[in-house]
Amino acid sequence: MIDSESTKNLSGQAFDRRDFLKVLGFGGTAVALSGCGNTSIEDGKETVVSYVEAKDYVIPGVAVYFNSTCAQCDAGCSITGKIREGRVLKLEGNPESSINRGKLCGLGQASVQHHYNPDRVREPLLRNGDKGQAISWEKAYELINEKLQGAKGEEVAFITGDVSGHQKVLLTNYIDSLGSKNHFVYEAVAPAVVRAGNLKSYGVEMPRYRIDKAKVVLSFGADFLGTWISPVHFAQQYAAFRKGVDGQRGVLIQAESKMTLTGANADRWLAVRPGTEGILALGIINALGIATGDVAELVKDYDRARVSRDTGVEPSNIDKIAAILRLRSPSLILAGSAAEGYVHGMQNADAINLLNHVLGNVGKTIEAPVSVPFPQLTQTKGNTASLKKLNDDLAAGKYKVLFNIATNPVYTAPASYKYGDSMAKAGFKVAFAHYLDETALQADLVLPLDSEMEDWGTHVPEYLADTAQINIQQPLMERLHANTRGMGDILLTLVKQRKPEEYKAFDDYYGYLRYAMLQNKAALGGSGDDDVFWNDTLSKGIVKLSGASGALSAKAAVEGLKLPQPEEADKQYPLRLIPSVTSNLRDGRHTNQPWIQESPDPLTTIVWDSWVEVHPKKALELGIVEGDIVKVTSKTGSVNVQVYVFPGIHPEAVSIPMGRGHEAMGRYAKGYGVNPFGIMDAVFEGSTGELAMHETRVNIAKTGQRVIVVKDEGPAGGKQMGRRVALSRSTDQVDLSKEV
Amino acid sequence: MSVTNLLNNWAAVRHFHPIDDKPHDPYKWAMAIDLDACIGCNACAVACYAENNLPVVGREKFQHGQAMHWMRIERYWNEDSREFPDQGAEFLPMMCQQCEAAPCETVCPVGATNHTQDGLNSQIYNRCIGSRYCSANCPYKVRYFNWYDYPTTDNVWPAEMNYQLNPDVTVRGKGVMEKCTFCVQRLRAAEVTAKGEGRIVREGEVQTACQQSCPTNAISFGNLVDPESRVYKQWKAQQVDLAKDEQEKDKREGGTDLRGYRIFEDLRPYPSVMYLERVRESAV
Amino acid sequence: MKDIREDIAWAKINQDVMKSLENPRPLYWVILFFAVLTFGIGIGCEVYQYQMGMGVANLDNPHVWGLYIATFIFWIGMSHSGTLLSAILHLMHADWRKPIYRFAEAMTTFSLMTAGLFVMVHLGRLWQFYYAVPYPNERWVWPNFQSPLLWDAMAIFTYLSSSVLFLFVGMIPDLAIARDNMHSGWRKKLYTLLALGWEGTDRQWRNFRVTYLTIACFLIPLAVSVHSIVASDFGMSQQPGWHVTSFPPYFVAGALYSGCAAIITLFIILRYVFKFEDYMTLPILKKIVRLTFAIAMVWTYLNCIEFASVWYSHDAVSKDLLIQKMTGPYAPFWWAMIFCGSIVPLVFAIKRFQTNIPVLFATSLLLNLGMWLERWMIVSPTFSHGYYPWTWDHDQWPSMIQWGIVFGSFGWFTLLFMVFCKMFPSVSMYEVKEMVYHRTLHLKQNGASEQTVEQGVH
Amino acid sequence: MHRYLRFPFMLASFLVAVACHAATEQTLTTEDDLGPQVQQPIEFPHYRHAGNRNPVDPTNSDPTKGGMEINCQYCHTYARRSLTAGIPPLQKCVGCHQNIPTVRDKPRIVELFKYWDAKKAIPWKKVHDLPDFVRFNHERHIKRFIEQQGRPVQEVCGYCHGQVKEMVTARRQKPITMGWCVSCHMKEHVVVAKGAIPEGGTPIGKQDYWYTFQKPAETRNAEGELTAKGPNDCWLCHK
Repeated sequence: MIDSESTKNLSGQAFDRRDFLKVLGFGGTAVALSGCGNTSIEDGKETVVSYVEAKDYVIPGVAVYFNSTCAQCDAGCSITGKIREGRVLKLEGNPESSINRGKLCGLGQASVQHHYNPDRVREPLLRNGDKGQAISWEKAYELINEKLQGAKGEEVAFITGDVSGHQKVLLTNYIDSLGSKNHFVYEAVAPAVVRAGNLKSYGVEMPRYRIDKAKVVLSFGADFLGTWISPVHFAQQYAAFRKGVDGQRGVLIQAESKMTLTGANADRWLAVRPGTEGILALGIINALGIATGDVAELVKDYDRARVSRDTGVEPSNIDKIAAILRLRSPSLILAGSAAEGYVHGMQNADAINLLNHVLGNVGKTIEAPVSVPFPQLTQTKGNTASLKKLNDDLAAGKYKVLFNIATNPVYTAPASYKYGDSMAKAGFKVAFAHYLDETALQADLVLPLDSEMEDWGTHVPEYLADTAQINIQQPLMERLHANTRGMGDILLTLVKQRKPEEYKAFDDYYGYLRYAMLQNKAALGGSGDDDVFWNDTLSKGIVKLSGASGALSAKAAVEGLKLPQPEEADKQYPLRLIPSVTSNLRDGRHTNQPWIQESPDPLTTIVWDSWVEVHPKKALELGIVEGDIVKVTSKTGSVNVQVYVFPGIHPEAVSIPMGRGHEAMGRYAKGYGVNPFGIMDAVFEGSTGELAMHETRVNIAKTGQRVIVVKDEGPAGGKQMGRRVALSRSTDQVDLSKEV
Repeated sequence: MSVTNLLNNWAAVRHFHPIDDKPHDPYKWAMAIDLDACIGCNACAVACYAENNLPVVGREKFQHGQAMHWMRIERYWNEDSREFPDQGAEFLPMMCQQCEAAPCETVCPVGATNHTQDGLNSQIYNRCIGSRYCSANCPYKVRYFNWYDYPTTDNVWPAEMNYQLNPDVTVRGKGVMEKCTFCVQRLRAAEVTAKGEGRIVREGEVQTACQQSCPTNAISFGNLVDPESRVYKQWKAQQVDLAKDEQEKDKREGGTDLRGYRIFEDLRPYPSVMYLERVRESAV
Repeated sequence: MKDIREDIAWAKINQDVMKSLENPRPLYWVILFFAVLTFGIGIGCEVYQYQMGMGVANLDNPHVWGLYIATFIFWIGMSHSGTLLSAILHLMHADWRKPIYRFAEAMTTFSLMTAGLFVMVHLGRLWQFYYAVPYPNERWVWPNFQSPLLWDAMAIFTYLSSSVLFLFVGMIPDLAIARDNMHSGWRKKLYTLLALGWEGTDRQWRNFRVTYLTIACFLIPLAVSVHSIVASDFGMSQQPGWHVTSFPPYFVAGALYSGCAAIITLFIILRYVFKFEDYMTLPILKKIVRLTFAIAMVWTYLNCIEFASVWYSHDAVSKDLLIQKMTGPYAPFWWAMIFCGSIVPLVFAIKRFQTNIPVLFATSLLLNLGMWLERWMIVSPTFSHGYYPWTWDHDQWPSMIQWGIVFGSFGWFTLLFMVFCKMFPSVSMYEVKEMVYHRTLHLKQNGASEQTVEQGVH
Repeated sequence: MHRYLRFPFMLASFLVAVACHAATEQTLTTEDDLGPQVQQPIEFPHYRHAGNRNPVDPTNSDPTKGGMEINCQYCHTYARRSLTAGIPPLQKCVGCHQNIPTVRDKPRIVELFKYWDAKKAIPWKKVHDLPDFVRFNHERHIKRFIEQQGRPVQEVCGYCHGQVKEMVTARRQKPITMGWCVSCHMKEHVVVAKGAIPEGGTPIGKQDYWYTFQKPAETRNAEGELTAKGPNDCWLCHK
């Protein structure tokens, strides 16, 4: 039971909210902090905290489970929170959801650490010189209202990440009520080129990929097991794919310049010269020899010798791939973000998608998406082009008021944008934030948000698996800090400032949400009593909808497909920088969660720091070894970072992971590693205007310092030294049909 | 306190040695990990941190090899000296193998680690005096010692972060050894519930945290005595016998086309975790 | 040459030895000061480690044992030579042991006490050490009698208590002398108490001889078993480099070796500090040196046996470890061990050096260093390069805390030893008198020259 | 006796005595091994609620003459459903007491309603406070002894908690040390199968099984009754 000391810590909060959410302290069996401390029976030393009133289902020592939605990334996995005595202990996947089917990735598991994070902003802060001064919410709202009075609609801008659900509705209404049209949806790591490419090739932005139906998957830099679109879902498909359609194990071939987690799981990993993925795709079409018409015309120049010369892939491998693709059908060709981070990214995507058309996969392993019957709730899709536009506008001094909602562009904008300076030109900057991150530090007003475990909400993920669904987000415990607010509640208050009449029926966002959902009860598949429907919805955590499937265009988009020849290496900056997205850190918004920091990078096993991956051949050439601190210089800037000699990267490329190198944010993030955005050149993809992240060229110079790389791997460096530890064998030596 | 108690204590130590005539009854918890399904994503490792109150030791201590990850994902490279690792990497989730004849058990001076009747290798924190002999004798090096008093160390569980601690699992102070428990708190809860209902724990009723989070279902866990369980079926299909130090299938001429194996089987710890070899396509 | 001058009067023996209880050379105080200083540092380190946790020793997860265990074995080993000199040579009637066995026996006792400290220092939760003690308790649990560590604890405790008893019993006649010669004061009272009413009657001498002999006989197998059990801490485990059948004899040989080396060191120091030139003579030193040389060769031989058995065992992991010891990060220490343990003792083969005090002093220190390194090289490389390649550790260099406690243990030992030598007669008076007595008896009976006497004696 | 032999003789006698003492099974349930009297925020009179009714006049509820024989589980309702017994919510006290106007002005009840009006939980002190690393499972013991064996509630609870029905505020009467727990777990208990749930279990495969280390064949006592020991597994309570 809780000791009196801990009660004191908790007593700052009133214990009067809904029963199950109430923090009972460490009731039930003790959280034996220093479980070896109290070793004798000590009657009367500890205080038992009991309930005043308790619901029947609340039993001390027995966990209650509530369903909600994970907000760590945009995949929209449903979660089940384990709650004991009013505290969230652990998140598990919600089996109801067809996206994650009861599973949850490490990042999702770590979101409890976001919720309990000691570095969360706890009070509304108003800039007072260099310091933040705690103010009341009333004052904050007043201040916003006041500042908005002095600004015209077009002088107000909003920057948000992906938004969906009823929060999006409220946000849109608020922006409309201000007469502003400046809503910038920004995601630093977003599959924007993928969407554009898909739209061109298949007629839809986000089809459903059926890895589980494919017999061969050829992926051009799509890290679908780690970071790409909906990794937990794809990992499950991958498991089925490996088990195989009618007993034949699926074959995964990955072509990319830097090995991703997916690449590490491939049967054949091909190191492709950066930017030549499209050429390889056309080369494979050529080798397949089944294309006709204008496609055949297009690929006729891409013979094996030329493709091999351009891409660095051996001709025999091209033949093998063509052979297996011809033999085993259906297959699935994926064009991932890594293939598209170039000026000619769209061309690469087109060439790769063309392969799907040639192989006849469209309609078989690429299926039409299900659509959600409520277009107003669907996700607004973030991209990087929006930040460029916002930055230009800010630099031109167009905005008097800037709302920054839970994004961190000061950290994720390429250094050449000088986003911080641009932002300073906005008259009044409001940041809605969880942490005092780089962007919040530059704001004039910082408003602390609830964590996703304290807040209500609805989400509609962009990638929907089997059926359309709306994910419910509900509080799993009472608000940890008295003065944080949910984004929905804030928006409701703000929109009430503008349209008091329309929204006066709603006391809070919960009321609004419940009303809005019940309004559409029939469309949401509900019937009968409102309360029954609502409780049922909450207990399931998702609403499944019967959304119609769209249609795919069967015709390949060949027009205008022209791939540039790979460039000669730059003399001054001979190497390509690949800022890699890792499954733990992504764009760095979760860096302050210690499990994430301490969870080793799957491929290098490095923790708590950044590194630059260099191929052993290149390392030998440059005379550098693991642990050397090198200066990585681009046209834009330079960083000093430790070297990890890594075989899974093309010798002409080096790679620095994103997500570390924070200058603010909190104790677990600040000062660990470097930020590759800081040296990224501002080069853009030709047709979408997206930031071409792989176009930065760098050189490497030794600084003479050397450190011990902090990693889980021992000095044997991933070798088994003849011990039989991790074994593998090839398919001809194994009979998988006997397996259970 | 009696001499009979002493003798009982003594005799019970190797009570459940697999080559003994006492079968595991009614439970023998065991695992099977399919390396072909494992993608090395680390979800299991994080789930383990969440479930078992593992401390985050921070950069400095990690550098000194004092990390406390009960579940570690190892990444091995093919050792032929090709330019690129063109067959990918090999991931191996490694945790306590819950050996039947565990080298750690016999050497502990105070009997803080011993075998349970359901085939687990138990670690009793409050009995441990920290001689670390168990870790010294563990061939897998999966035992983790509390080098510092993590509950009182800065930024391990600062205020509020400690709300997340699982009340069913003791938070370990300095100087005790710890290791993967197969989520014994979940097993015991399920066993007790089943006992109250006069039945045994059903397949799927209890999951370890790592198994639960694994997106590819690479980890299966269950009762090896129960013919209904997936683990039983897998071990059976792979012809891996818990009580053997060399499997019949491996003695066969020309090898086997089954891929089940146990690590360091020949050292005779009789581990309870069977791995299934990773498979690579021969056509490419 | 004679072991000891035989014209020394019995009274002079009493006088000389009693003088060592009063006024040693100033070096004594210097040594004592440094001993207290190092011990203090060690205590400081231990307190810090106790507060913070074992992590401050910079041990890590595969590498859970470090210098503490190595130094523990070193001190256990050191204790063996005392038993060798006092018990084994006693049974073999080697008279030359008589002037020096007392301090050797004291060395046994104190090094065991030091070793015992390391058992404590090493424990993660030393405040719970009593869990390892088999006694009826309210928890109804016993320690694990299968654990070599428990055998270890019991063996050391038995050996320590027996050694203390042996030291004490052998000292009774001398304590009586001290009692009779000491000016009044607390020390006189102490000696009176400890002398147990010794009057030197025939009956007392007879009982004394029988008791002493009995304990000596008991102690010899005990000494051998203690280090065999320490060896089984390693031999009974399953790790490469440890799981070696020849470990018990190897450890015992190493123990005698390091003990003899330590005796040479302490011999030279005591001889100077307490002005024992007449008793701790060069001929005796020569005999110890020759004995040490013989043991060194036995140790070298056993070392070679170990390498050979690893090499021909077809155990790839152990072989790998051996190669790693020779070439890996531990190579400098490993080769230093071979140099100090097998090459340096060759100096002893040169007759000229067998009585050269500065050379012997330096050499004995090197031998001790070698033997300490040997223990380290047994403990550490197995952790750094064991079965499981993933966990081979990067960076296991003992921290200052670990070094501090190791050095502190030397301070603690020196402190105990030096205090003992000043408190109690460190040369056995009654036995030296026997030596002199035998010889004078000869002289009287034969009336012969020195030359013939010596021939007669030998 | 020779004076030199006196000490060894005494030592030997002592050791023999210790060994004999250790060799006999001891019940550690001495009645006088009471814990400290713990000061509670409200002096809850257990004897009033759980004590036996006045045998002479069962309807007489005079506090000095007996209690109301309320089942322990009426208030301590969590014990049969959870590891922890828990403390009943304040609601439970008030639920009855708001309908008992006769005692409404008694100081303890006034105090109780003060907490209720303030919606504040009563800071009860823990009496049977095991070390933090011990997890005693109430549910399992209640299932076995009350539900399966049909023993009286007060006997079962009282085995560890003592005669609470005679106490005002609870006070520890049993040592509840580990040896005390183990002494019971090592006994051969006769297995009684009562109620709907059999104590044994269902066979898996073709193998009969029993709860404990022993096979059923080995666990018959002299009278031929089935007996079983409690589990002897450290990980049941320490994990």
